[in-house]
Amino acid sequence: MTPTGIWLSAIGTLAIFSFLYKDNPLYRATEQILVGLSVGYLIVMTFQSTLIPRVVEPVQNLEAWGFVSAIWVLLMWTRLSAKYNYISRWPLAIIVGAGAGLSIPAMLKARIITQLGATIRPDITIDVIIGAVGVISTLSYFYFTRPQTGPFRVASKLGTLYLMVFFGATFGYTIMSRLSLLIGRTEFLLGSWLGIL
Amino acid sequence: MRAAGQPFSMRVWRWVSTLPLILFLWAPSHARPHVIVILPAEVSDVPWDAGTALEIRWQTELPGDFEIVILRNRQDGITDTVGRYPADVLMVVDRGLTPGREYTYDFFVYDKFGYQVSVTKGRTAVAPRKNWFDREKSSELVIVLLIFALLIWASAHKTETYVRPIPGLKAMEDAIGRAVEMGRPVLFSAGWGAQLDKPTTLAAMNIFGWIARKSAEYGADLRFPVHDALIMAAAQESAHEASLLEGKPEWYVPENIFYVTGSQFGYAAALDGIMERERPATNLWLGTFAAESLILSETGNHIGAVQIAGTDSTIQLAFFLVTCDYTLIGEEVFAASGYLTRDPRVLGSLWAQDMFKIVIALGITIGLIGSGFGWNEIGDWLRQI
Amino acid sequence: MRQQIPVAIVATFGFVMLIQYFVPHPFASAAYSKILDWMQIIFAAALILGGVTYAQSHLKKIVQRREGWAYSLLALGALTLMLAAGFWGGIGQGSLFMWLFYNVQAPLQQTVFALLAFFVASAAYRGFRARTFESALLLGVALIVMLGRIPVGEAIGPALPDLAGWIVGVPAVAAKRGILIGIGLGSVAVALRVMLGVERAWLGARK
Amino acid sequence: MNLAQLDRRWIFAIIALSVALPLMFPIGLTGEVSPGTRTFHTLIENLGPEDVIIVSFDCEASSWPEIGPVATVLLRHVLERGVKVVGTSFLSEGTALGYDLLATLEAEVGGEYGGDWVYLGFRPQYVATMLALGEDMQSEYPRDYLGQSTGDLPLLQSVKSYRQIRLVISIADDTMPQYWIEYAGARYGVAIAAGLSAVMVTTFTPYLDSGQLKSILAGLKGAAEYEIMRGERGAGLRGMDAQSSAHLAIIILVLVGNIAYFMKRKDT
Repeated sequence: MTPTGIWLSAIGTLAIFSFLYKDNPLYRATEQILVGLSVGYLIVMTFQSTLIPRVVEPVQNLEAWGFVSAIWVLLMWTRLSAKYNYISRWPLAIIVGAGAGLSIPAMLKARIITQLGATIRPDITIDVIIGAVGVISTLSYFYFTRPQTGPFRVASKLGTLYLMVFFGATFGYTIMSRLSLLIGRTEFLLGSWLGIL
Repeated sequence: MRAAGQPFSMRVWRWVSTLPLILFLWAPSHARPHVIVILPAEVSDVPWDAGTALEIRWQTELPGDFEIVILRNRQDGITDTVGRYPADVLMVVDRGLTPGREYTYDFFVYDKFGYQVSVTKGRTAVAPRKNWFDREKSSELVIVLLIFALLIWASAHKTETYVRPIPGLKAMEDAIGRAVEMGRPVLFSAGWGAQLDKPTTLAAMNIFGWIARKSAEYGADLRFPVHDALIMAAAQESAHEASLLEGKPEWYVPENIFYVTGSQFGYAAALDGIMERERPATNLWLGTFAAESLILSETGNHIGAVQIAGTDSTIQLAFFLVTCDYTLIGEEVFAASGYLTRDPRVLGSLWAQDMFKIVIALGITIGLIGSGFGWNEIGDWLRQI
Repeated sequence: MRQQIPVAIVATFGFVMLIQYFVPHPFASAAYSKILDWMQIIFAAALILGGVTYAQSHLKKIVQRREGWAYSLLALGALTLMLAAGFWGGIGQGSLFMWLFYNVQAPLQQTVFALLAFFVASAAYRGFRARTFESALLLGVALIVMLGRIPVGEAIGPALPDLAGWIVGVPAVAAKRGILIGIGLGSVAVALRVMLGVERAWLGARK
Repeated sequence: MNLAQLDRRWIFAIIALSVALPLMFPIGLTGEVSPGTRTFHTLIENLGPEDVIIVSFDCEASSWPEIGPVATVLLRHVLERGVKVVGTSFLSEGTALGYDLLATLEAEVGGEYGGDWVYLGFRPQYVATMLALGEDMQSEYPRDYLGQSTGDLPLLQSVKSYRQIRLVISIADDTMPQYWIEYAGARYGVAIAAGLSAVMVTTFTPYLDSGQLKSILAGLKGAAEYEIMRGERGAGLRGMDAQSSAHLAIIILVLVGNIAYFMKRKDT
């Protein structure tokens, strides 16, 4: 990083951290700059990585499929017109429809079948049984169309306990991850900027 | 050329080079008779595929230290090596072929010392065929069809479905009403992880449709900053429809559903700013969230907003649970639209989902009891799908 | 018509993408690749659209001199700077575009992210109260996992990291599997309802 | 001062100090190497110069302080084994960071662009691209990150799709490996491993058990462990002191909060 760069990012870093004390004009200005830059960044990257090689160049080369792609782009951009913006629902519908169709086998396999395959282990140990009880009781917590009474209540209560263990574990792990980021920023402020590390 | 005329070293070399052959003749007798025999090989189409593979089988009793080199000939005269295989492999699948094109195969057998002991030229040409169904996926197809059948049947026939109370959803209407009383906005977000081709986002948009209707009904100031213009378009359509259904077309202001940025922390920083300045009375975090979840909900907590969250992002659930008033966990997000709209078709499919849970619980129980007795069929079947 | 066309598109593309999964024929994979391609292009087009509406809304604020319009000026300035740098100067190594990204945008984003270290602490302080058995369990597990993952915990004894590892590996995984299976069922059901046009509010107002 | 309703800015100040002080006055904590880290080490040890892997930088610049140390120590090992690398990215911000890291590390081992490694760059629609990479890499990426035609890159002459890929390593701060598993893994059977932020460990442990993920290396702690195995002292080990003290600070804060809560409840 150049000295200018280090100073710029140090000022920005402090401006964002100032939000921890309270919202203030410096934070608000930095926030606007961050959002503006990031929108610009994404637009440039999208042009370079997708629109130019996949739409602009094929159209310039007069490829038939390139024109089809260009049509999708134009249909999407009808959103900007007050009169024709209903047309933008068509490309929207492609995304929704194709996404739904793609997700069914993918979800079925990765979220259900594989997880079940890993639950029903060939080797029976205490851990496998604890795991299976956890899966079944958690599922009973998600059982919606029956009042939670009787043995059902016990099962879903047990499921809640498993859920709490899971949430506690993720929270514990996450704290670590989040601290690493602060360590990175602090190293930058103390080391790269102030030079006291 | 007379042998006697050769130098001594050459004679030694001839002996040395013949030695492998001599050793070979001493090899186990069962290996020998096949040496001169033509390799009986058979080439056939691989069924249930895209028509890009042929199956090559051969029969021999040669041991594994004999090797077979297979060459593939195209009708236009081009020859490639398929590969070099131990003789006792007996079966090879040749992939990456062109559907409908004809191929013949030649087999060269080498002994354990690398000597070529037989050549078999293939005569019949075989072409791989394209197919319309992949048999390896038949289990999945059956499961998909079963799920579809039950879901569709239940949607059509289950008219009365009980749904257990889901506190977060019960509180939603009050939370919107509260914002109206306080004269402050309702803030909605489907999360930075949302994309319109994900089922969770679709579920979140269904909830948003209901929220928009209630907001239109009560006259709440509903704001939805988005990170993706497709979601913006979908949400605007939803809100527009809600305003028309409630007979309040003037309630719909497209600018209230606005694009912020696709950058995760740009989005989080902007939402934090919006919360600090506009002080929404109610925050609704429903969709797919990543690390921004806690930045949003902790700031929301700080400004004293009532917060209802719901997500399929398992990691973020813990944060929402600690910082929000109500949290919908995983599948509750998918159940929400049925719960809120009371659409019998949606509730019916909820009932079907529950039936599958029973099947799954039974499957786990039976499968594990089976495993205890060494019967692993269920687990093995699931793992090979 | 305005309603039916999108519903028909959803159903067509949905079933094509579902069915092609089971069909090995090259025709299916060609259709599949083409649709994937279109999806990417539509996503890209939407991103540009987002940028345009973003610029529009800030322009409006500036023109109408609404509250905080000076901030909108900053936002538009930053956007213009990035676009100009990217489209004129290129995005290669050493370009102004990349310089801005590395020296301004990325550190700002990292700092917003690093806010989480503070928020995690305040959320834990406020939220982790052993009010009920469930919240005590949540708190206890979180403390064990936190201690078990740092050298200090390892110094207390090997049992602590082992316990933390067991919690993450056995009961937490079980709960997570339960959640995942539920989400899987919910997703399939939502996807099917969408493909059949049962839920379609986002496809447009009935007129 | 009411401890149970402490102004959160005090908490913020405590956290800031507990991170800054150990950085200024290090004690040099190291810690043990977990079995998971060893598994990853072995996984890479089993690769050689004939193998090609995909390394995907599926992270945002924001989490680079945590994920960068993981990526650095892993990739340095990969490159020292002579493994060929195809670089991709599904979050635009990871693109340049990944390129820079790969370029720097390849320069250390004298790797040549085009022959030893290529960088395909960013695609916004990850699911579609992951699937398309299994069909034909070159038509999905007609050009690489540097704008060269991928048809001209020697490495991509033999690498066409997942079939020639031994392993995918997703360097991720979020759920992207899940999509690698669900789409690339489930559909094309390619082996997947992940360098993660610590937060994602509980998300991916089930996939590890089910074999859908070969191995994971997570967080600053994971990086530190890997550094111990390789005898390096990198960013992972440097951060361990601050990590530990801030952890302890939060634990003490939570305990104090509970004590205050129970004392107050007793009073009322």
